[in-house]
Amino acid sequence: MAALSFRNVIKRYGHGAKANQVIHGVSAEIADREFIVIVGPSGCGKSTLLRMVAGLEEVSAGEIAIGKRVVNQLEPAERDIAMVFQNYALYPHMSVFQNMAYGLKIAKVPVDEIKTRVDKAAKILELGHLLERKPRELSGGQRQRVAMGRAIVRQPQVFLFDEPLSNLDAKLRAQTRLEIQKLHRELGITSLFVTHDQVEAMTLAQRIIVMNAGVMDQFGTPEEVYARPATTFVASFIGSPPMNLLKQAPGVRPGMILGIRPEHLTLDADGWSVQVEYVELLGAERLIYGRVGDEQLVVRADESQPAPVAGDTVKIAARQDKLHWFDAGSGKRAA
Amino acid sequence: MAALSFRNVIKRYGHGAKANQVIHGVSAEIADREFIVIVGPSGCGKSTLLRMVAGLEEVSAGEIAIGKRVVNQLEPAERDIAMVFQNYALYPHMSVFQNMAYGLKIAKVPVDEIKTRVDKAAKILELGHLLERKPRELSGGQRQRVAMGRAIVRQPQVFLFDEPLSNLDAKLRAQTRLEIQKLHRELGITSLFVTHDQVEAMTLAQRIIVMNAGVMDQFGTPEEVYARPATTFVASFIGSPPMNLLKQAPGVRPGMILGIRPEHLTLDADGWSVQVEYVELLGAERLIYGRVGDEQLVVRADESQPAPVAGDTVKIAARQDKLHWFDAGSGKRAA
Amino acid sequence: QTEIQWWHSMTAVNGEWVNDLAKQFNESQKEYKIVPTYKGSYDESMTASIAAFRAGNAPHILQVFEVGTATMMASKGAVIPVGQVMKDAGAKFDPSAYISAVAGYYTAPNGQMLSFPFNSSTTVYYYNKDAFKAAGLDTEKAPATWPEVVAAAAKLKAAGHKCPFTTAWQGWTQLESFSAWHNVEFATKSNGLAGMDARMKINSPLHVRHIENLSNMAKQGLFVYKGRGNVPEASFVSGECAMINTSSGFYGNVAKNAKFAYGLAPLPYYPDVPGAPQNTVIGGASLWVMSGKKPAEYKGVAEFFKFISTPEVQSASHKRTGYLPITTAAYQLTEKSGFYKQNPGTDVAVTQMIRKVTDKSRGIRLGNYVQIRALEDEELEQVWSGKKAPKEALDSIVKRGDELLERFQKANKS
Amino acid sequence: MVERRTTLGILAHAVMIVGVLIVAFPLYLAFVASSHTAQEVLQAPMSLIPGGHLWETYKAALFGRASGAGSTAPVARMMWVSLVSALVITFGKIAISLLSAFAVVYFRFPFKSLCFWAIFITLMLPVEVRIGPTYQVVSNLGMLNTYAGLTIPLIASATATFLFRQFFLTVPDELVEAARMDGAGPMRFFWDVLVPLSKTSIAALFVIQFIYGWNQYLWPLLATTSEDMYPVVIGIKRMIAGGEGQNEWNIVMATAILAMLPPALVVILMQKWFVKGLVDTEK
Amino acid sequence: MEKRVVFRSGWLPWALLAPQLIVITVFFFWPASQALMQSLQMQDAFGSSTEWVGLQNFRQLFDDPGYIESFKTTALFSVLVAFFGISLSLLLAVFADRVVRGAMVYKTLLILPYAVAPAVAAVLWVFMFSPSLGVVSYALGKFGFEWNHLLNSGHAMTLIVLASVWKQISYNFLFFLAGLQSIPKSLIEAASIDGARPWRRFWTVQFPLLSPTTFFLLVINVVYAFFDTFAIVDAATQGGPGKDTAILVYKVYYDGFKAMDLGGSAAQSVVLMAIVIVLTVIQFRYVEKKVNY
Ligand SMILES: Nc1ncnc2c1ncn2[C@@H]1O[C@H](COP(=O)(O)OP(=O)(O)OP(=O)(O)O)[C@@H](O)[C@H]1O
Ligand SMILES: Nc1ncnc2c1ncn2[C@@H]1O[C@H](COP(=O)(O)OP(=O)(O)OP(=O)(O)O)[C@@H](O)[C@H]1O
Ligand SMILES: O=P(O)(O)OC[C@@H](O)CO
Ligand SMILES: [Mg+2]
Ligand SMILES: [Mg+2]
Repeated sequence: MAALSFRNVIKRYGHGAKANQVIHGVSAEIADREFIVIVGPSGCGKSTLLRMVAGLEEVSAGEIAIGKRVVNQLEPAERDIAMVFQNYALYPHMSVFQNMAYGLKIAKVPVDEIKTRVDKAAKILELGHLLERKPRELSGGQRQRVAMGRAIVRQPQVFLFDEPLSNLDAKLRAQTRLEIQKLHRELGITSLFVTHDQVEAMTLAQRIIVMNAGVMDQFGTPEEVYARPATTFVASFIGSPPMNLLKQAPGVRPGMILGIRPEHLTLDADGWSVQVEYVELLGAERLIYGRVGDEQLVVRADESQPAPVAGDTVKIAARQDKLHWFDAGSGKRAA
Repeated sequence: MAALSFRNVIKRYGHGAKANQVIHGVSAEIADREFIVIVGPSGCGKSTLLRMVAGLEEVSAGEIAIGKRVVNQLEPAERDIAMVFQNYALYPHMSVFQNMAYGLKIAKVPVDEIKTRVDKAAKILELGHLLERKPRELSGGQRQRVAMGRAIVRQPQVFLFDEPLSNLDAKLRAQTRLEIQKLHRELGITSLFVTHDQVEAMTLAQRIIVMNAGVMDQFGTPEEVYARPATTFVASFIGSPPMNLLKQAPGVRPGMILGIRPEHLTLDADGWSVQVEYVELLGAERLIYGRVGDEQLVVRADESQPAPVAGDTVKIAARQDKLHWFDAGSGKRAA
Repeated sequence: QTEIQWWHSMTAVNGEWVNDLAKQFNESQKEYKIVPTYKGSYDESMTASIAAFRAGNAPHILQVFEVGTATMMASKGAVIPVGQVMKDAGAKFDPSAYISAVAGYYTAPNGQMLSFPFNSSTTVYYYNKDAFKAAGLDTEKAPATWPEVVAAAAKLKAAGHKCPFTTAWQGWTQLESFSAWHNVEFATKSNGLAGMDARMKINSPLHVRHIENLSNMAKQGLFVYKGRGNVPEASFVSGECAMINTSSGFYGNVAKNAKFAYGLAPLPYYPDVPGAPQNTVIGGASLWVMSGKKPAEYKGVAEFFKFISTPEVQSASHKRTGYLPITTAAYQLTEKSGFYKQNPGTDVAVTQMIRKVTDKSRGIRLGNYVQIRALEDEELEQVWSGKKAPKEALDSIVKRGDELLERFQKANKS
Repeated sequence: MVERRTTLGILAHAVMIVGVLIVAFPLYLAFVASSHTAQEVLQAPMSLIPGGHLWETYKAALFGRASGAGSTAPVARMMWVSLVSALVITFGKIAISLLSAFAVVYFRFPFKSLCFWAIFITLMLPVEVRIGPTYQVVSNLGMLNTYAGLTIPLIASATATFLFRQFFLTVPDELVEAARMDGAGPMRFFWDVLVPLSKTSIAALFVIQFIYGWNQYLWPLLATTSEDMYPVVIGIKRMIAGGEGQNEWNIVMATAILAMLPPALVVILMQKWFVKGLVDTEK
Repeated sequence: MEKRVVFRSGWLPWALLAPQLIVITVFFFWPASQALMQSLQMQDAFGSSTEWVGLQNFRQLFDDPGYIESFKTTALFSVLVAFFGISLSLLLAVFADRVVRGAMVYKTLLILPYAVAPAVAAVLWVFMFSPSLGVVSYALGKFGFEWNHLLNSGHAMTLIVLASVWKQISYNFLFFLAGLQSIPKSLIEAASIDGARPWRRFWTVQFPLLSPTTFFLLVINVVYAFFDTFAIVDAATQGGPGKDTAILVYKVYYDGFKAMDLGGSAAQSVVLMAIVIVLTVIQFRYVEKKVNY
């Protein structure tokens, strides 16, 4: 277990004229035992960042340190890390046991100890009865657990996860999320978890790194990121349905953007007139899609509020203590 | 456009001793222009039901009628239906235009009219600029729209959808859902939509058929299904997190099951003592997982309520007007 | 024990004969072991051996049919003249003991015998007496001229015979032997014996007439084409074809396998051609000794040759296979044994061969002869199938043959 | 299939039966011929019902007691030669191809694309087109009449390398990455992961190469000059000489059947793998 | 195409490539260059005299009507073999794909010819069609059809095509069957809902989707017809009657090994190599493209 530092890390693919910079100087200090989630849209450089930590990609400039060691020049195997891949990358021809034991075998760990460690990991992950199976004989969730087991047995300094849940269905995803949390509580290994799913990010992270096109837009706890998004990008990326970002609504100064989350809008109050376009029922609550002037707007209302139908015009007010202001030019938070 | 009836439909796979009955007598009357969603867990027979309507599977017993015609003995081509497959089943060697035109060409529709109809459908689906592309040159969402386009141009009596959204990512899924609704409003074609995702079912359906192991557990509007689930199965299947079903909580008579949705539980009221196990933060609200006696319990609380942490013991009360009672033996709704 | 490789092309009865010879020789002494290997048909084994020679892997003894003689002779340093081998081995070797028509063919202008005449044959005429009887033909008097052959064939056909007449080795029997038999040139320069600049002559009116005649027979179903090389021979043994022109070396096979009475006769001729019948040309094969082997091995080769040229072995071979007795002594021995009397017709080959020869009938020895044979086959097939007129085909043989002769001349000029 | 109509099903069976009858007829005929005596076979037409001389014929063929035209060498020995050469070709090709495909796919090195093309140009150039010079090379190396000469020149082609390359390209990158994280070097990865994963491709190639090796004709025809190095296919050809009537067709056909047995076994036993291996890797 | 991750090592790739490179250098490039050289030379049969003749061998080759004829023969033969080989096996595969019961038996019997050597296949077919003792020619005779491939070049061509197609059908069949089975079932269902009946469906959906397989097989079959059928021709017709079945490889072999015209044969080898290289490149391009998408 170790701390992890990014010091102005830059990544370019290709050389010379064809070089394509995809990470533009990321710096971050991650404490020992922390669980960090890197979130951002597809192509923003999450995997690249992670793979640089793993040693699968070279760092173009800057430094990555694990504990006190700068690891830029080390082989993946020397970095004392473990990684869980999106598609799990289990060795299809090896049994679950062999998959988990492979790294230890190569490291020439004595057979007895391999057995103990694999068994222990299998117990934690409830894989005990599956040890003899081949990956193709496992369900998606079980495979995912094997991939985790393979990482665990190594007892690494740092865990890396590259969207490990995206191949699971919704139910399993939720459940696995809980398991990962539990595991982290038990083992306390510094973890870097990549996802493009903000729900996953919010529920798992101790701190979140929000990436946007190779730049780290925000680095903070889920609460901070949700409550005080640093940029419009973060504001619209985190939260579902996303924060309403209004440029022309009554009361918004030119050059500024007003952000307000759907749940902070109340129906039937003294506020903007909103033309209801349609209503979506989500079990306990409703999403009301409407239009104020030229701008789209979403309101999240629970059962206790009135239920308008498409075509209605309703009055909507925003909770004043929940307004976010952004600079329209830079997208940065103003207040 | 036509009504659709299932009359005691039974489906067996295999013959004789090896026969395996998977649909156990489904009866339902679907009105003309209705949008019906069939929902249920994997393997419950949703696809089978749909495929029997399409004519891709034989009906073992009972009748299926489209309009006034019993279609049991008709070839798929003769049933005047259109179907959207989960993997879209686009012809990879044909352009988008050709994909949509294929059925019309076979039906010997004049070339001019084919063009008009395809163009119209393309316009509705915003595919106009993609008509010359091959499916592999399209994104997932675009492919999905082509699949719909292929169904639309046929102007069939009935639309069949077999989990058409499950290959899309969350954002696209939500968006396509809206498009399908819009389409149905515009075209008014009787539709049968299969999904295992209850959110999808709730947002799309005019009426929902909840299937459970080959049996139709409930057939009603989303509101009915949510507010008055007919069985414990429906109760636990619809709604996320699912309804708490308690057998031994204080006040529950033996032989009965008490159902109560997480959002109908309130913190800090005068009620059960609940041991909090952990708390999940979902943007605007919290899910509090806990235990009352031996039973698991979930509470959904919004920001306005207090925020307990794991290990706390809190008091929880249920809204008395929102209690559901089921017979523990049959699982059927008692009151 | 010194092993001596011997590649041959003898099949069936003749194949057994070759194996028996080797066995007898191997049993007769302890020092050498002859290993006979069947290397495919004459042309196959010849080309295989040439390839093997180029690869430094040639056998000691190689059986080459007469067609390959010019090629073998022209090869510089690939072969060692048999005369030389025998001399070096100190073996007594007297070329004059051989029948001159045979020895002459394999002898270099300087009088050196180049190869060992092992199984010399000539073209003869076989007929099925049972079939003749069934067709009401005289079983004891074979048709002697081509018109008689046609007539006989017609009768056979009328009697329901599906294949009255066929011929094996069509180039050899119907063009080469035919030329000598009628004393017309096959090629210039004494049919090539006198120099490499020989050119083809087989589009003469007589040749055209003969091929036309055969072609008409083919059209009427009197002559049925049965394939190249010795392939058609099978159809005679099986009784399918009633008459065949082929090698005298086919005799052993007929004698062993024919389930009917048969007769041997001289080749037919055209009675109006002056000088016909003359004599037939030599066929069959001789044994060549390849260069680059150890002296001890050559000694063994010489021993073997000595063994197979003893009159006893020779005569037995002659009786068994129908190949010519190549020494006068063997011929006399056979005659004395009464074999010819008991088996009428078996002397036909010998008598055909030992007539007085002319420049046009001494033999045929051309360069690239193997390919010329092949193109004779190709062109004649076109005639039999009616795709080419006889004259056209023969002209084409001459033209294409001349090109091959030219090429050979060029490649071997120095 | 969608249609329930039985007519189509019946038609399908009908087509299959006709197809099978036609395709299998030559083989059946060969079998029938091998169960008759040579004389019975010559009876035009030969009886189409198996005769009673099966055992004799096969014994004669296997141990060389035939007395007919052409070669009468024992087939047992030829089968052995065929088997050895087919196996050497198969394993040799698979082994060197695995290695070179691995190099081509998983390494970056100078002149890589040159090597690549040098190898793949041999992909479809069969020995036949360079038969003469190859023969000379082999004889210069003194490899005529040896198993080496019979096999190595046939190994010199890229079919297998190509197939493995195609397969390797489909192996997910993550697997290499996982192996690297686990501390595996290139060769370790090759043995522990790549080779086991290539099982189906290897099996498919085994079938193809075995058949290819076993069925060689032109090359052994040249490269062997001694009868005890004849593979069985050459043996059959050697048995046929001088016209239909002279051949012992029963023995020839018995030999044909014998010559077919090992490759047929390989094909039948491995047919599932064979197709899978080829299709999975896109040929 | 490249892997994202590659191993780094200076010597290892060379060590791995060495066996293959050595083998192809010695047994491929050396002979091939040898062939190139010989194509510019004229040699006597025993190789004792060699003369450089420049392009004369090629000139002679293309002046030779026989060679041009052989080209035509090869073209005809390849087209026939590829066409019948592919269409018949496709037919069988399509129906095999429909059959559920007994499929295994059919399949096994259909793939047997794959195990038969071309040379042996030719022997089997010659045996059936032999004018004097063949069972089939006998049967044909009963119907008044006189079969004679010794003289009738149509018959001869038919015979070698039959034998070649028969031999190749199994291989094609296996690929087509696999190809058909890898077409998603839902596409067929979609087409049937679109109203297409089996025949139409086959031509508009299955057949186009099989085109990669078909193309692959086309190349393979052409190469097969060009080269692997040597044994069939040699054993069945030896190029006859006339030269009507003398395909190019047969001629290479014949001229080089029977006629001992090494220069001419080498020149033909060079021409054949050029043809095959073109075919290889086409095939390669295609495969590469396909793997990419
Ligand atoms: N090997 C590579 N060569 C060149 N560019 C690359 C390479 N790998 C990734 N990129 C580019 O770098 C950028 C970041 O890619 P990365 O894989 O890190 O994105 P990501 O955030 O993980 O996206 P996703 O959520 O889709 O996995 C993208 O624009 C991508 O196209
Ligand atoms: N062709 C078949 N033969 C035999 N059983 C089948 C067949 N197709 C489906 N079944 C069985 O019928 C039952 C219902 O299958 P069906 O495909 O209708 O489920 P589903 O509700 O669509 O599930 P999913 O959500 O996974 O698609 C399952 O138990 C399945 O195993
Ligand atoms: O059958 P053979 O042995 O007499 O040989 C015939 C040859 O001479 C034909 O060229
Ligand atoms: Mg990524
Ligand atoms: Mg389904």
